[in-house]
Amino acid sequence: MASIKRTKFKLSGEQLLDMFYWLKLIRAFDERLSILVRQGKVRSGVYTGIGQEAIIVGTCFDLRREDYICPLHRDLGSFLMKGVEARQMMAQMFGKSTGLSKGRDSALHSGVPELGIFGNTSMLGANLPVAAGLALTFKMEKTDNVVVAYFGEGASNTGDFHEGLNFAGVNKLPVVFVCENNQYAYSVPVEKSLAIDDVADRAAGYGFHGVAINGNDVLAVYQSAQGALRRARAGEGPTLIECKTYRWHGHSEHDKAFYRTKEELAMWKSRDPIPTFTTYLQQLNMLASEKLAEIETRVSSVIDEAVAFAENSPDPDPLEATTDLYA
Amino acid sequence: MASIKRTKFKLSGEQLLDMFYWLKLIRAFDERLSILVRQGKVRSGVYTGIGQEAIIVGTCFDLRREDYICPLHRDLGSFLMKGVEARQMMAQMFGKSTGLSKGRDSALHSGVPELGIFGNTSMLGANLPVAAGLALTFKMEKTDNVVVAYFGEGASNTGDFHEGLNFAGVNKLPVVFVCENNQYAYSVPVEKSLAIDDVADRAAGYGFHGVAINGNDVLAVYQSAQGALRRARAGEGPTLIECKTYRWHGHSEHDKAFYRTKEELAMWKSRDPIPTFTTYLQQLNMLASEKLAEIETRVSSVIDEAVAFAENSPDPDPLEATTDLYA
Amino acid sequence: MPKELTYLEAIREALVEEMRRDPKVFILGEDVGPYGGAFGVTQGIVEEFGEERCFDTPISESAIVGVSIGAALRGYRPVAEMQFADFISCAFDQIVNQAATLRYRYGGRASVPIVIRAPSGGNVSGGLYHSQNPEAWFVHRAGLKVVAPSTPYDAKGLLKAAIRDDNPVIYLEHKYLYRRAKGSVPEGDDIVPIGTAAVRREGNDLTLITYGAMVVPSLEAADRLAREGVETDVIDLRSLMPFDKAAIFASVDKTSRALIVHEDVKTLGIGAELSATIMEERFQALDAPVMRLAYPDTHCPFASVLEQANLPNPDSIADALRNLAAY
Amino acid sequence: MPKELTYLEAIREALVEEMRRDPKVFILGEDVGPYGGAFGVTQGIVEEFGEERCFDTPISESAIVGVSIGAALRGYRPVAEMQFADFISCAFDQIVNQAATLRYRYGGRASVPIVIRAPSGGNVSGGLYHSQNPEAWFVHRAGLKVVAPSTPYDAKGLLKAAIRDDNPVIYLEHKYLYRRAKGSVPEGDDIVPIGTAAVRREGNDLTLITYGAMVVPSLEAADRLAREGVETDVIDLRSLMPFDKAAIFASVDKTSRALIVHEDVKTLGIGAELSATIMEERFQALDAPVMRLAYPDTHCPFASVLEQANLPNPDSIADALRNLAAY
Ligand SMILES: Cc1ncc(C[n+]2csc(CCOP(=O)(O)OP(=O)(O)O)c2C)c(N)n1
Ligand SMILES: Cc1ncc(C[n+]2csc(CCOP(=O)(O)OP(=O)(O)O)c2C)c(N)n1
Ligand SMILES: [Mg+2]
Ligand SMILES: [Mg+2]
Repeated sequence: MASIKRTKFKLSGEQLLDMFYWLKLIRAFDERLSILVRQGKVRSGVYTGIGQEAIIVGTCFDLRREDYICPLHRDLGSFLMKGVEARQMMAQMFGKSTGLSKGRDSALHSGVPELGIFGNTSMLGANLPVAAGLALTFKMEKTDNVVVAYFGEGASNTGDFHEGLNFAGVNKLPVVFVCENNQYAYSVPVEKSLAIDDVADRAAGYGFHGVAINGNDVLAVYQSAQGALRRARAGEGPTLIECKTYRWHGHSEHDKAFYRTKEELAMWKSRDPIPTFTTYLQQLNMLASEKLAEIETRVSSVIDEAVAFAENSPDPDPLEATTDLYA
Repeated sequence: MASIKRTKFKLSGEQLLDMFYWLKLIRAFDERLSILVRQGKVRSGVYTGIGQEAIIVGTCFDLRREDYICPLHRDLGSFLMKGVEARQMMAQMFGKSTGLSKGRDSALHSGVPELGIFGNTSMLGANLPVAAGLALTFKMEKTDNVVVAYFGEGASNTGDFHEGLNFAGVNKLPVVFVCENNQYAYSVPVEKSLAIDDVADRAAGYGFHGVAINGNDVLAVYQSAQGALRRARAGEGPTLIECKTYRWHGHSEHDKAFYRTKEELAMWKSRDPIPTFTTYLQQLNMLASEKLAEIETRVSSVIDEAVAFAENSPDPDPLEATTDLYA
Repeated sequence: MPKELTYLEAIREALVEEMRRDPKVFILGEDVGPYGGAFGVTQGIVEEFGEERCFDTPISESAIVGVSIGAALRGYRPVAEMQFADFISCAFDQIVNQAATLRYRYGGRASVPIVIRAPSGGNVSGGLYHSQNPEAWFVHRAGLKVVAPSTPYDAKGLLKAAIRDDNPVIYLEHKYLYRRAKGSVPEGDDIVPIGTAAVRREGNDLTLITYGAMVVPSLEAADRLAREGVETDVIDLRSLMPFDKAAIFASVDKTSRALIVHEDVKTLGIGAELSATIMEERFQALDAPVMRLAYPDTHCPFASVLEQANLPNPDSIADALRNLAAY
Repeated sequence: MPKELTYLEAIREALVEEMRRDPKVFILGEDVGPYGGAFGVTQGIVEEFGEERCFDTPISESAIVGVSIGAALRGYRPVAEMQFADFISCAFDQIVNQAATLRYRYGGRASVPIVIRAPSGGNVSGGLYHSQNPEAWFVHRAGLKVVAPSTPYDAKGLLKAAIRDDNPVIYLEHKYLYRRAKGSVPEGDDIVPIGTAAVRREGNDLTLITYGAMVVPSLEAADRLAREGVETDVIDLRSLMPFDKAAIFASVDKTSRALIVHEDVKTLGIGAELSATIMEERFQALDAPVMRLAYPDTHCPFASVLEQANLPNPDSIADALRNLAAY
């Protein structure tokens, strides 16, 4: 089995700048959300992925519209990269009628079939059997589309994780399982919920390949994703990619996260995926200061426009409280 | 971590003959049950363990009364070795008032706390989190008692298997997980339900040791069980022992088992654990023909007496249909 | 032209005809493939449609339903089999959260056309875990439909309706009826619309509302009362969610007296909802309280004397009708 | 001497006092340890009792309950926390099959003294998966008890009763009340016996039966009707299984008119059972149909305009009382 970690890849300058844009946009979206929570404008328990953006960017970058993603609560960025407009995601978080769920949800529980996005319930791990089901249809249709499914290291302890990955392994389904190991499940450190160092080792129990990589390195994530996607599209079955990372904020915006030390936080902040990638681009002279400024302006205008759209969107019609239950 | 498979052990002649007795008794019990089903005297879906006896004998042989077992549907022999009288087990299978469940059950869903026997529901894998809970109390009490939990390779695909083994691994609990891999889950061959050769490999995902052994060799099973029990009693945590074996009869007595070839069945019957062990004893001159005859008479008298007891036991009182619901 | 079929054969015929009609229909579950299912319902289906469209799964009820949901999101119409309805509790979260809420949380942009076939009910010496009637849990959960046929005709017509329905449907097939219920079933598309009851017997004095395996004993009891000069409407609900209010009210308006009979336990069995609804909307019409005859609030024991003590039967139903008439 | 506590503090006080009283009582769940629980209920408990008796688990609801059952079988009294009641669906099988049936299948030889604490209910912008009211599922399942306190006094007294009860008890703590409900709570052992309701307000004209977070709006509605000259008995059930028939009948015998109000959905919510039971046993006493005001048969949306449209409130309750009085 070809090494996932040593997969060869080539990215054009344009693509690299695109990656940079996504990293910045996703970071900016979450940072704005955090402010909006403090301002009381977004009233749900927001789970930001600040510090984990490289995982979403690296794994979503090469996906097709037909491919399916199965994100979890911290993966708002994957909705954006898969084609949902920032304004609509913002409206969703505001619980406005213009959001994906018409205001019924202010999180990521709503999906977009035509964009290949599955919206899970809150139940951790419950997206993984569904991911297998989506992948099963790709296999039945003999297409080379794939499913990318996300979950935290904490969710890897649920029964659905086991049943979903085993089903995918037995049927050699085109799924890439992406574990975002950010060291904590809410307040519980990984050593209290798993007796192993690498969630990736669990893949061996399902008959497919698992790798643990630096999830804060967008190029490393992209490289492994390339290998896993290629194998999935070639009908060689699932791969589990465990991305070691860290969430900068609390579990939700309401969580002060006293359970971790400032040294630990500092260590991980020093591993911020964005500066690393910025340096890379600058060393290749791809990111002149005007270019950087241009991208940053573009990002903030997208976010500003999204917030304006969400704030100006109407609340849902109370009648929608009971509609859309049965087809 | 000391090798489980190379654990040193010593058994007296008396103990070896005892092992032989148990192999014969358990075999005889199941064979009689099979006849009783055909005679219409036992009316439930009986799941015999014929061909798998070495696993129960090898793993239960050294258990204390205080140790706990968590058997599954094919493990009737473990109830006998843990101290339930054959007559009471037979009454249980007949659904008589003198059975463990007062006639409410004619399978292994009833337990005996004072003998350290847990009776699971029918739900496969559901005994494994319970096994972890029992073991947790042994750890809390700082005793060196252990729990031995049984399950088939098919049950190793349930969510409860994953959650139960992970909990045991994280808390380093004194449990020995015994997988009886008899190649089939009802009609489904192992290759259709697992993408790996050895269920034992799954232990690595929970941070403990797993071994795959010949489950038809009572001494090999005993040896591995010795090592696993020693580790558990010493506070070194769980072990998963996968015993490769085969069930001679159908999934239940009603199953004709057309899904397997007679060649396969013949191959496994040639691996019958009892003759192998008989030869061993005879080579050591421990099993003179009188001795053998004596044991066989003892076995059949126990079984005959058990059947007589069960047949002569009264049916339950209809009033018992609704009692014992709440404490 | 119609032919005599058993209830089980009628279910199989519906599956086969729907699979021929719609290539998006497929079957998954434990032992449903080459083996043809624990009860033989899917026998011959692999031979005609191949394992691609009728395949065995690992023992993973939650994944069976989760995979079905994923496939449904891509336009397929999976028919998932629970080997026994009792094991549906292992798939509970995927059903009540993932499937039942999807359309609502998606803002109406998607639906989940899955059917979950579950062999339910007792009177077969199945004991606690092979006799359950889980309907009430699902009737209570918004977003699901629940049907429970009592005749071969309805078994076929309701399964076709369920497969063509765009919502998740729990299809409860009573295992006592599999080979005992026989009747004429027309070739081809006789759809029984979900939500319509059938009046099995007409009478002006009393209304008896029931379903599933309780229909036959109810009819016998009604015949006995007819000999005593009391004529009873016997309504077979067929659909439990939605249930046929119009048919119920029409009968109650005529008779002013209603008895509900079901095999599920009394407390919060569907009889509670029917009784409360009749009172709310037809209080003026009632000359007597709506009465319930149901399984006592306990579990299903194995021994016949115990199980028969719990099951409603023609005698107990006739007595209940007499009480109602005498009120 | 009594002191003012919030509902949340009262729950904590019950836990602490019971853990001091009985060394067999321990707490397990996600983030219940050093973090003190998602809502802070277990704050300070690790400090006093150590992680041995209040520990974090992996994200494995089924194992949390299964482990509790195992510990209970060895004489412990585990108090398991579901982080939100919504996730109890992931532990469903262990609760309704493993725990609920154990004593029955064991022939009365054992019992399962576990408490499952589950923060339930809405009106906190929790959306579909942080607002659920799962009581009806468990009230329906024989072998379980279900309680739902509405005041700090009952929160403490019922939790103590639940911990000392030898049966599995589902303890529903309404998260809306955690910090909003305040009241005087005596030091020490004021047990509130499971199965007893409390009359919160007396009146001879109408009976209103409710529980949990619906008690306060019900009382307000009753006060409004009092100003209109209509006096209402307001019964707070406190226990849902068993429920206090005597208290309900005593009131209905007096008023002849009853309204049931609950936050759970209407169809097969507990109101259905209460209504059916009142009719069965008190038909002669009724001058009007027992009426129900409940959450519509749908899911809990996030946006306030939507959630408020679904929740019963003083206005809708007062209107329902007026209808009942006018009938
Ligand atoms: C089945 C289930 N149990 C509990 C929760 C509550 N919960 C939400 S997020 C979370 C922690 C998740 O940790 P992890 O899977 O590592 O993802 P992370 O939040 O770290 O990204 C918990 C316990 C849930 N959503 N679902
Ligand atoms: C959760 C659950 N699903 C399905 C079943 C039905 N069932 C009973 S035994 C069995 C096969 C079990 O195979 P395995 O675990 O390998 O044990 P074996 O019977 O081979 O000893 C099945 C599917 C069950 N009892 N529990
Ligand atoms: Mg995490
Ligand atoms: Mg097997």
